[in-house]
Amino acid sequence: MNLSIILAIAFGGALLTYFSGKISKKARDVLAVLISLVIAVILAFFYNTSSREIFYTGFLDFPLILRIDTFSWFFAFTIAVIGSFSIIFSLSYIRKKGNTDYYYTMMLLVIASMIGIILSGDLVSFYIFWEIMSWSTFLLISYNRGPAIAAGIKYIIMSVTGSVAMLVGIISLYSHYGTVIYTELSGLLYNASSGYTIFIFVLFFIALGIKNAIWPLHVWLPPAHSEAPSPFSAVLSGTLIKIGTYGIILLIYVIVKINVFLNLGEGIVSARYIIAVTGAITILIPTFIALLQDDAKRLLAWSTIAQAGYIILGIAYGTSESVASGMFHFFNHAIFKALLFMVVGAVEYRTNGVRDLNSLGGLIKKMPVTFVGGLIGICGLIGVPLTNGFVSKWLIYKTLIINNSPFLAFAALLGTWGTILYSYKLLHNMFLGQLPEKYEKLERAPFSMQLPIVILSLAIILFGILPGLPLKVINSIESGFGLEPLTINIWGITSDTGTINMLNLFVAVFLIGIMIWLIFKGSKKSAGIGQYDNYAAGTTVPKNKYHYSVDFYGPLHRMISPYLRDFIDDFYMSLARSIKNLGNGIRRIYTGDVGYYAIYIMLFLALLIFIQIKWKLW
Amino acid sequence: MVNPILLIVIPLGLAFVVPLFRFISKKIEKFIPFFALLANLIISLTLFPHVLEKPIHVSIGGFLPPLGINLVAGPLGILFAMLIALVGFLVSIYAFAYIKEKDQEKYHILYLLLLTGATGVVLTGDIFNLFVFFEILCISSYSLVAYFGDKPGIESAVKYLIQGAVGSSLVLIGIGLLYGQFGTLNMADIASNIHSVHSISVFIPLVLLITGFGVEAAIFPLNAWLPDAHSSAPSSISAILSGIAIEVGLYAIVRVVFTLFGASSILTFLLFLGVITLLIGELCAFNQENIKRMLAYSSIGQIGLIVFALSIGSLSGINGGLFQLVSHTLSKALLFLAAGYMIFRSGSMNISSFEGMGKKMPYTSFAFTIGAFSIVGLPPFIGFPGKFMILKAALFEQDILFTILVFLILLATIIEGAYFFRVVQTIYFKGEKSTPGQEREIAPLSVLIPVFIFVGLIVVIGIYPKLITEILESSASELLNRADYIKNILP
Amino acid sequence: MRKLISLILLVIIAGGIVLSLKEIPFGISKIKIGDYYIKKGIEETGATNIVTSVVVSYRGFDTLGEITILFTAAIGLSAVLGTYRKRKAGEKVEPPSFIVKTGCRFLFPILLLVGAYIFIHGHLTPGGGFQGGAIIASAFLLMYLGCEGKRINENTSIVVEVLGALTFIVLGIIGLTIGKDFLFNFLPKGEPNTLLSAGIIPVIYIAIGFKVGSELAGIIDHLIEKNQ
Amino acid sequence: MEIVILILVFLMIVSAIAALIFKDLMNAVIASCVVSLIAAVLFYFLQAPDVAMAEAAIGAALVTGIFVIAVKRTKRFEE
Repeated sequence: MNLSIILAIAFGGALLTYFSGKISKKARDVLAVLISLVIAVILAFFYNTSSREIFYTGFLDFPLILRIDTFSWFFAFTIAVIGSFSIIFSLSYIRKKGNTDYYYTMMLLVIASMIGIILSGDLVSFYIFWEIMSWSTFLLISYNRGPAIAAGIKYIIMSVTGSVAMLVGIISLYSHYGTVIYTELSGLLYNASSGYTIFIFVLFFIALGIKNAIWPLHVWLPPAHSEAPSPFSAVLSGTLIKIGTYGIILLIYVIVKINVFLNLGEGIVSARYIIAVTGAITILIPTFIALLQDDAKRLLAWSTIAQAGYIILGIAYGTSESVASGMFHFFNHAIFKALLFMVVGAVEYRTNGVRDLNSLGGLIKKMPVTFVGGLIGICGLIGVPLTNGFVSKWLIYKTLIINNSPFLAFAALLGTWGTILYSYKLLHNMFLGQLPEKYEKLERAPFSMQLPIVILSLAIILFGILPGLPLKVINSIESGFGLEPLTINIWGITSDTGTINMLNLFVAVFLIGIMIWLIFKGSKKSAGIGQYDNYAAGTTVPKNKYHYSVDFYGPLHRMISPYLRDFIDDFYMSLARSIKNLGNGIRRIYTGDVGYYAIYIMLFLALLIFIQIKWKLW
Repeated sequence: MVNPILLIVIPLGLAFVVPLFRFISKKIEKFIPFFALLANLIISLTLFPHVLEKPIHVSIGGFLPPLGINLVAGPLGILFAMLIALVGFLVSIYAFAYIKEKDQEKYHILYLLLLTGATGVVLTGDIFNLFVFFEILCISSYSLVAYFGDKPGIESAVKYLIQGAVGSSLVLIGIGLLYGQFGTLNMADIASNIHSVHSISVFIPLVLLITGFGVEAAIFPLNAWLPDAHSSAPSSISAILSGIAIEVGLYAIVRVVFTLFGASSILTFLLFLGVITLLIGELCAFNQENIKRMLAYSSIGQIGLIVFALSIGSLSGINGGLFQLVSHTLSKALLFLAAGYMIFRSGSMNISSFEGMGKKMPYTSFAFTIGAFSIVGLPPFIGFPGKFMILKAALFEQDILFTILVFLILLATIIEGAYFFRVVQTIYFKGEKSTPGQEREIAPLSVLIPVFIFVGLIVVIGIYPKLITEILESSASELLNRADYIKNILP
Repeated sequence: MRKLISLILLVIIAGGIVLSLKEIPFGISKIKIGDYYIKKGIEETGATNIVTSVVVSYRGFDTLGEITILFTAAIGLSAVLGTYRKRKAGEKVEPPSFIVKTGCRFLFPILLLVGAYIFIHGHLTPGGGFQGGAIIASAFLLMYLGCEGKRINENTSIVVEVLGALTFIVLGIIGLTIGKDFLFNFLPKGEPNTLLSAGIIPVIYIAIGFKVGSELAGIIDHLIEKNQ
Repeated sequence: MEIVILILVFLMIVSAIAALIFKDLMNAVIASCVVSLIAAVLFYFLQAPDVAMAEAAIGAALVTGIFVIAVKRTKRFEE
């Protein structure tokens, strides 16, 4: 089967969806789901194959190439699956809003372009799909209007900034080596001066780092993720920013090659450490900013940045275990972050757009399935054993500790503590505690929302107990990169420095669970308290006067918040303002007085003549 | 084979005939530009394959050059002629519904004359003849800017006229000096006698011509007329001015610098000038609230980019510059046309008055968005290959200077993106979600057809740039191979 | 300050132009195309007035362009004035004095005649269509000054204008259709120094004379009759 | 002959400057008319009768006439 057929289906399907929406709404919904599923299914068939084809020769003199190998399959398949779940989730979510045709088209376009990026075999087609992804995302982020407009403009400006930097990098590579095809480029940088390699690195990292929201380039992400429609936030957080991750892996391990990368600089100032430390900072700062958020989606957005930090840290660290952890964490994060955004989206849907954690609460009885999804999601996010997040985090801690990087390890652990705090806040403030009166009539989430939530929750458990499934794929990717593969089995990893076997763990946890259950069963029953039982301090508080969720972690909040303002964001905003002022200043050249204009013309001419007579410059 | 002179004579003759139609029917006159430009489009398309093989030379009145005047229909000339005919043709369809003022007849005459002048400039092989056609172009655009007869229109037309007249007189002095020195007006003949521009007596005419044509080409600091003129002209004319007129000015400069003088030494200067023009244009557009002024400033920026690309002086640089020129012509014409109809509906040129247009005028808004994305240089639209080729040409110089200039260009691109995306957001996402009574008002067909042909071209060439790269390459080599140009005309 | 700057700039520019002019030999027949015209002009075109042979024949295409410029200017002026016509109420024009009136009436036909003479004899004597047309237009200017209330018929002037231009173009196209170049002088050249010589040159010049005359008169008409 | 031309050139420059200086625009128009007339004469002396004729007809007559109309319709005195 041809790779270009996938793209044809993806892009053609996006357009077709728009026009079918003009005919029948039902047909459009079915078509959108079908297309996204078909892409995922076709991609599944490409498992463990590798092929390469020229799909288009019309663009200037570049033959545009598509290729698939395990590396790109892994990313493409994850993206396609998360994408189709998001579309299923959208079915009821988006029904209340307008412009549904537009929404589905853009959603499919984003997915199509992401798959295009992953499948590209050369940098030019990579760039083309990258830009299509950028603008289609832009058009979707602002879909909700209001604050989403500022979010969209911030996103697209940063995105364009990144992509132009990358374009320079691509063309510079082309002008040096005469090719943009990965396979031909790979290893060519071996002979390049380290200055040039760093130049290329910086250019690409601006683009990839912006997309991946690495710490000083992250500012677009919190508003964009929180203001976008929730199913799209799932795509954004789960997959779109991972395109940046993909690009970084591609750059380091496919184009530059691992040995060149590891030799770039020495010790603390090596590229490897700089990127890893940036990753660590990206874990730390956003984690604690996430703690301060009162908006559920904004909290998740900051959490996304922090988790992306883990991935970068793992990838840049450059040992086979750390890379495996980075890629595995990418996979896990795609699952649980998409899940969490869907959970928040379901709540938002039923409460008519409430995302404020201070005013929600107690929804556990009203939306039980959603609650369970949220619980499993945060377990994965924290890295509780038996969830997939545990394995990837275990790998990264282990690597950092045995390789003598205490600071990085400390950052990673501290990040996890912060993660526990904010994810508990998220779950508690939405589902636990008292139920506000206005939500008493709340219904369960519709089936089309519950279905992806359930499937993704199961996936978290599945890959938590059987980590060998994705690790097998990751292993074959790593051997493709020239890294030493891990020894794995279906239950986990075995190595000299530490073995992880989920089967044992599973049994242990199971037994402990039974013991706890038995203890609870055997001991005296504690009193169950209803959701409205607000008896405290000797008196009953009126139902709506006191809400436990408000000002959660208040003291901590007041303690750390002064240090955690987003200074970077302020910096960018002042940059934008000064450009604006500069523009206004420059516009004063055009005074409106035609006399001056004539003088400009004369000045130009006289200057040229004067210079030539005086210095004979030309 | 068709004689390329028809490209000039047909629209010119028809322009003269238009006043006679008042004795027959007032309804016919608006179709005259349509047919004239259709004919031009067909002729230039039939000439196109011939020209790729060998440039066509036509002498007028039976006098061989350098005695008489000759036309040179090389790839570059036909490329421009095609572009002029195409854009002119589409805009003339747009004008069916757009121009409703009482003196329609005069609009159509002036419109035809403007395009005739532009075609003449790009086809002629005689420097004075070039000046004559340039004047036709300029004078008709002065009066078209003031066509609505409102105060800002008249004011900006007068400013345009003054600056244009200064420029034209400089050109005339330059031509006079050239004639005095070389005793001929034929470009090939002059070119064969100019050996270097180091001598001040050759340099002075060169800078006079660059400055003079630079006024029309809107190079900084000669471009002060442009924001006023482009914003107060009727939108169809803004499209032509932005899409054709300044490009023709640029053609004149390029022709003079490359073919006539072979002045590669001045290219470095033009390189910097281009980047400065680009930055100033984009910075001025950044915080602009008036949509047409914004588009006008953006045209300045684009011209700067084209000047930069052409001044790289390599084959791929000129190639990229010409591609960007085509892309700018199509995209900016589309933007002005789409914006024009939205202005017509909302009654204001303020960007904030476009709120909710995405619902009210879905097709026009869509077209505007495509144009904006194309100008910013996003794939798969025509702006992307253009920008790509320019960057490629600049970085292939492998020079630290070019790398720095490239970063400045990209900075300008980001600024450009910022303000265009802002407008796109305003169109689609700002304002009340949907207020009752907001009916969809779809623009008339005569507006939608040209707008969507532009959209189609932008997408098709954006996806398949090879459609035009062949003629661009031979145009670029025509510019660089000065000796061939001379040899072809003066065997 | 502004004046000073302008002055300095102009001095520099003028200096540059002077430097360039120094290289140009005046009065020496180094102008090679000019030499050729003088030597071969009469033979090739049949027009005794070399200037005319250059203007209408060698560089006839420029002339076509120039009348187009004039046409453009006239149309543009009328388009702008046509829409921007503010009526000033109560503006009174003083009636011309008797002397002016008589003088104008006396001069009007003479000027018409002179103009016509000049453009008809354009290929023989100095002058031609442009000059003749301008003189005719100044005759109309006198008419406006001297004879109150009289004005040219707009439609007539337009028809004359259009026909003049069309004659030029049609003559050009005839040259093209008989297999030669545009504006080819296809009529017999005749005996130099006679009225009926030089092929299409006098025809074109007469057409130009009419066109220029009516056009300039139209411009004057537009300017004067603003308050209609 | 030479002397005559020199005087004419001098007169021409004087009237050109006068045209710039005059505050009464009608006078300035007349002065510029004089410039054109002298130019026409000079062209004639330089053996360019065609140009002389054009200059006389257009520069001296028509342009002056149009300027007079323009001045009458706007303000007569420069501020």
